[in-house]
Amino acid sequence: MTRPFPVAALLALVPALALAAPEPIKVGALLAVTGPASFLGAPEARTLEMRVQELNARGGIGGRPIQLVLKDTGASPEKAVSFARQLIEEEKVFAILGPSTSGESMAVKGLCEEGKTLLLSMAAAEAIVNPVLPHVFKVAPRDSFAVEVIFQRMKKMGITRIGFLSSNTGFGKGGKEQVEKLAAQYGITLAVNDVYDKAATDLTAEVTKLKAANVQAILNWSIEPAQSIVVKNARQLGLTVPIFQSHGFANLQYVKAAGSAAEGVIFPASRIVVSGELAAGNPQKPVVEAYRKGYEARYGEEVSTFGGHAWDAFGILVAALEQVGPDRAKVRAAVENMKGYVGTAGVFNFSPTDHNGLDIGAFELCTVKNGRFAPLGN
Amino acid sequence: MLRVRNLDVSYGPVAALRRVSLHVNPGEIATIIGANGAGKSTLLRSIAGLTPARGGEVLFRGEPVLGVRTERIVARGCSLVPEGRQVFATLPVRENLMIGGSVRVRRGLRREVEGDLEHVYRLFPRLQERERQLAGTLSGGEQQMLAIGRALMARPALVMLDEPSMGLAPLVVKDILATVERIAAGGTTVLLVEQNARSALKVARRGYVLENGRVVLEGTSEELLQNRDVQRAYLGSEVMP
Amino acid sequence: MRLPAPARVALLAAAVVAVQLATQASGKGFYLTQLTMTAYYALVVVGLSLLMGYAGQISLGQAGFFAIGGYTAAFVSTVDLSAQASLPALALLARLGVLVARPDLYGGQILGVNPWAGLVLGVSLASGVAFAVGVPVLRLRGHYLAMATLAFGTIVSAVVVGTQRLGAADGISGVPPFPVLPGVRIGGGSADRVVNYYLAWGLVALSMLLLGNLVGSRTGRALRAIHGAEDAARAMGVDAARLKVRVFVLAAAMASAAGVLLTHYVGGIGPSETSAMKSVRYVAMVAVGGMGSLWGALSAAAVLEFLSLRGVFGAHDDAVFGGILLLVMLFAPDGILNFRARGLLARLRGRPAGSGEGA
Amino acid sequence: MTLDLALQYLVAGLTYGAIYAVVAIGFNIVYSATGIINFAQGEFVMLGGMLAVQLSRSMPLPAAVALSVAITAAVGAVVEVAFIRWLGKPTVLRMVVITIGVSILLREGALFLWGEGVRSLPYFTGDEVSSVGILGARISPQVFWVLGTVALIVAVLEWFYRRTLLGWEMQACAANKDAAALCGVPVRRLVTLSFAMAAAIGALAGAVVSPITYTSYAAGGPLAIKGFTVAILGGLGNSGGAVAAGLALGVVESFAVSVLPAAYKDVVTLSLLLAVLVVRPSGLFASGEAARLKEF
Repeated sequence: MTRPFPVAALLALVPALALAAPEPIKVGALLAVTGPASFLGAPEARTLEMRVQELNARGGIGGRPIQLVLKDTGASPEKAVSFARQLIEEEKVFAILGPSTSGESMAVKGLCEEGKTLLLSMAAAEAIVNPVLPHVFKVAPRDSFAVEVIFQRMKKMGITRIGFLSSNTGFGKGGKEQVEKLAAQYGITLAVNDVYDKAATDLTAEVTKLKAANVQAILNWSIEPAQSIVVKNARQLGLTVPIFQSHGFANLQYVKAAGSAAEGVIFPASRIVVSGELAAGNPQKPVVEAYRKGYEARYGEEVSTFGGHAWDAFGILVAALEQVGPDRAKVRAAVENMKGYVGTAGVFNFSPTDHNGLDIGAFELCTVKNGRFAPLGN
Repeated sequence: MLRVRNLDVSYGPVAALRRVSLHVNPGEIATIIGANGAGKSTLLRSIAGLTPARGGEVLFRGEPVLGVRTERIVARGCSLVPEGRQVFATLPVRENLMIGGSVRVRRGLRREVEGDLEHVYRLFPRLQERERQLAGTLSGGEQQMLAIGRALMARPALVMLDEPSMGLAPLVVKDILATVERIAAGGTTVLLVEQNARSALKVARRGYVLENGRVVLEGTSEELLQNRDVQRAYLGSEVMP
Repeated sequence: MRLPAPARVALLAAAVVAVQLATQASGKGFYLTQLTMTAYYALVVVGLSLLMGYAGQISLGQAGFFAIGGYTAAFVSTVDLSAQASLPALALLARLGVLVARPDLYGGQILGVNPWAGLVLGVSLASGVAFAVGVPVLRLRGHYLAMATLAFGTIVSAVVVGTQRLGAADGISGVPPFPVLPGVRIGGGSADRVVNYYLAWGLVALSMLLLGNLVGSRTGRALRAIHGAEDAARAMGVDAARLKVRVFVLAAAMASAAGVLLTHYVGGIGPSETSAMKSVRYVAMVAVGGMGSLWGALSAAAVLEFLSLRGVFGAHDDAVFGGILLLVMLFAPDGILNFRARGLLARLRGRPAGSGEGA
Repeated sequence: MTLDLALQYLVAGLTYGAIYAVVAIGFNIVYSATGIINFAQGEFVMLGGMLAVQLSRSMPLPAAVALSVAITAAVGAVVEVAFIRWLGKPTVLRMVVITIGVSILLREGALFLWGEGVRSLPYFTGDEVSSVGILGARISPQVFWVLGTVALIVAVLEWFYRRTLLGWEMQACAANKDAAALCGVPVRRLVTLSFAMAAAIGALAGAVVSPITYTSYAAGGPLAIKGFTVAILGGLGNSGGAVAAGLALGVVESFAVSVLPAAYKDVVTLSLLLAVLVVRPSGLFASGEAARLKEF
């Protein structure tokens, strides 16, 4: 059983056959392509696949192509750990992009630190980079920013009493923690604070609870179809209060699923989802437009915030590689000191104490108008 | 009507029937007697297509039926009333009988099948009284009547009865056997398998003795009743279960 | 080839050593990581094989027991009690060795529970739950038992995902290594890799030896009698109900112990370990190895789990296990090792092959 | 709790409950004819929804739903012929494992075909926000479609099993295959038919609820567990019991949300299942002569 699997043996032959070609730079990716977090991992994997192909077509980095070693973790930490060891010790990858979820990121960050391999996580949890570990970075904006953007708006609208729902996933949990932590600071009471199952198919009973509690607004935090269900059920029940959603709503698929019920829903999003509406001078505009056009033409589906994280992680790595060449220590330092990198999630300004690099400006409040995303404005 | 030649059946490595040959003539009542475990039920199940045979030949009305599926054999006119009645306990009596006629309903003869119900009820008036009752709530004797009636609903040319007297009171057994004679008198051929050898040989014209999966004797009922071996082995111990 | 159990264990030990030497010689020491994880999963599968093959009882909730062990270990070893260290009760526990101080990832100091205490607690908890669930549930047969154990596993899963203290959907990470002996610790560090490999497979070999004895003993014969015909076994004076519960508890204890150790090895645990699909995978591996063949189950687990952990099946991991399960149950219900083409041909012709199956 | 709120919870509960009941009825149909619990039943519901969505892009809605039901029925029949028919008399253990394997393959097949995204049919009447007011409660018109479809399915099945020869034959197969064959009942064909029927009913339910609940490749599993719970609560093979148990469970779950954290909803349901399995495996509603005559 120690004999390598035939496929692995064949793969091992590939570099030997291509002896003449320049040696590729190996980049690992740990993504939850299938399983409960496939909403994150699948678009991330597609984005990476697209970018690697584009980059290699343009001649790679300094003539060396990028070889992507993608592992589907199915959102299992134990698989993430097994694959992370494989990527670090066997494949000797230059960096690891991912994992998609916070739980997996927490499970592998120690390994990457020990293996001195750069990790660019695409998950939201703040604990991934706080406290800071030298080799661990993340490109998804913090949940707390999303929460604060929402609470600021609520304060402006005079809302003090809300009903909060979240799903029992890592994403829902991350939002719940921040919402609970920050609510008091903005003078907001959580009249209802309920968690529902990610596979929930009807939330009328939960929404009824909100109605009974007479809330001034609804806030929902999830990435699953359930977020469209909340909206529909609320409108069917005749609840006309404003509905706020997390940045997980920034996926046109869900707006379509909720149909006319989605009109007027308010949510924070990275500029990617409203790229068409962005002012011509906005530095992010060319980046997000390029991503959107390339992705939508290739895969026939709308871009989402999450695929954007893969775009950013890959872009940051490539930028560092191009800047200092394929040297591990130099690349790590280059990322740590990178300033003003324009990505889909915002403008990244990393520092030795901030391995996320985004500020609250990463989010803009958006709304749904005529079935499309639009900036909310003031 | 029925001809069995050199039938071999085995369960795994254990042979249940060894080169069994017998025949049943049209219109007669034939019987197979033998001890518990002699292979009687296996023989009937094999003819009915429920237990696969290893070798040999079964001809029903001159056509081979080995390997043919049970419901097709029934459709050709060969019915088996299984050991232990096996009525459909959770269905009412009338529905049980209608299921018995399903081969004919499938041929578009629904009217006639409903008419056949009357025929069965004439044969077993008790069933008509209990028409709406669930079959599982009937007494043992009534269930046997239902099982026989159900088989007759297919209007078979040959009815095989597997131990109809099992577990029934002597008076009820007498009743059932009298009905078997009436059925034969109506033109249906009967193959009766019984442990209760004396009663069986009384109603049958010819008989076979099965021992350890082989036919060891055959003859008319009178011959068998007078045979020493039969007397010693089967008639003396008649009261035993 | 029928070898006595000790000879087989010796063969296993030889294979384990040979594999390690081979990986070292070829510079592929990294295979040992997945092989070590495989060993722990194999423990779950072997325990389940005893339950399914010998006692004839299905369990679709084995991942639940694994998770009880793993989560207990993760929970108790990651709580930091240094803030409460001055409490007299905690001081006493610290003196007894139940609490130990250790450094954390960022250079701080943590007062945590000794992993040995976590192991004892996790295995006892799982065994207790298995007993409480097993006594009533093992009276059920067939579909009812399958569904009851599936329901149990799903309850564990729902509780884990619904409980913030257990990390909800993120699970628990940062679980420290488990110092088993001076200089020997269960953990994922590269320096400990060879030791961990031998420790894990040594545990497997020991289990096989003990289970081999159990199967060959009177209890083993009684178990096989239960599988054959429960009523007949009961008539022979075998206390079927008690025996079944015991095997159920034993299988649960093995699963939970594997959960504890693997959690320390991996450094964390997540809700994916509780999923129904995990339980189904364990059943699949038992099926591939052949019900009632501990060595078959071990071989199947070793091969399949290893390939899966190396990501060979990619995004089709679940589909592969589903497909394997289906193929094995359709064409070789006695396991691949017992597969006979003749039987298959006979089945395809619509005749029962050999002795066939019981109802 | 005010009347309109109570009514709101009640209607929500009845909607979930009706869906559970339909899945349970699917289990019952196959169980009745074969004694098998088809763990892939939830996947038929998923297939019905996914196929209908796919087809509705190229044909009118009613045609799409009808065709999706027909295709799923065919899939059900194929599953029986390919994976079950030729096995003879397999052990229960083997059957459980095989149907689990089938369910995994159907799910993974759907993932391969349609990806991980969620889909739904348009509302049959009105749209996402339209609702009907009854005594202060607001109810989506699709809820009436769901309840009406479930009622229709139950009524047709009741007629089928009580009044038609085919229905009686199917029950005969369930009770005793050999005896049924001896009556000339084409046992094999009826078993295949039972799978096709169960698949068709599941598919119809899957299509009708999809505007409310959405569907995705993974939608089958959770529904199967709920459906099985209901089938057991109602007594396996007892479709009337399934409806009663389904509606009851739906309503209990719905009201449970008003007092319990919603995330523990399934724990309540499954604990109930375990308790019933242990205390009264014949189901809560099984009583009377028919139940006593069955074997457990």
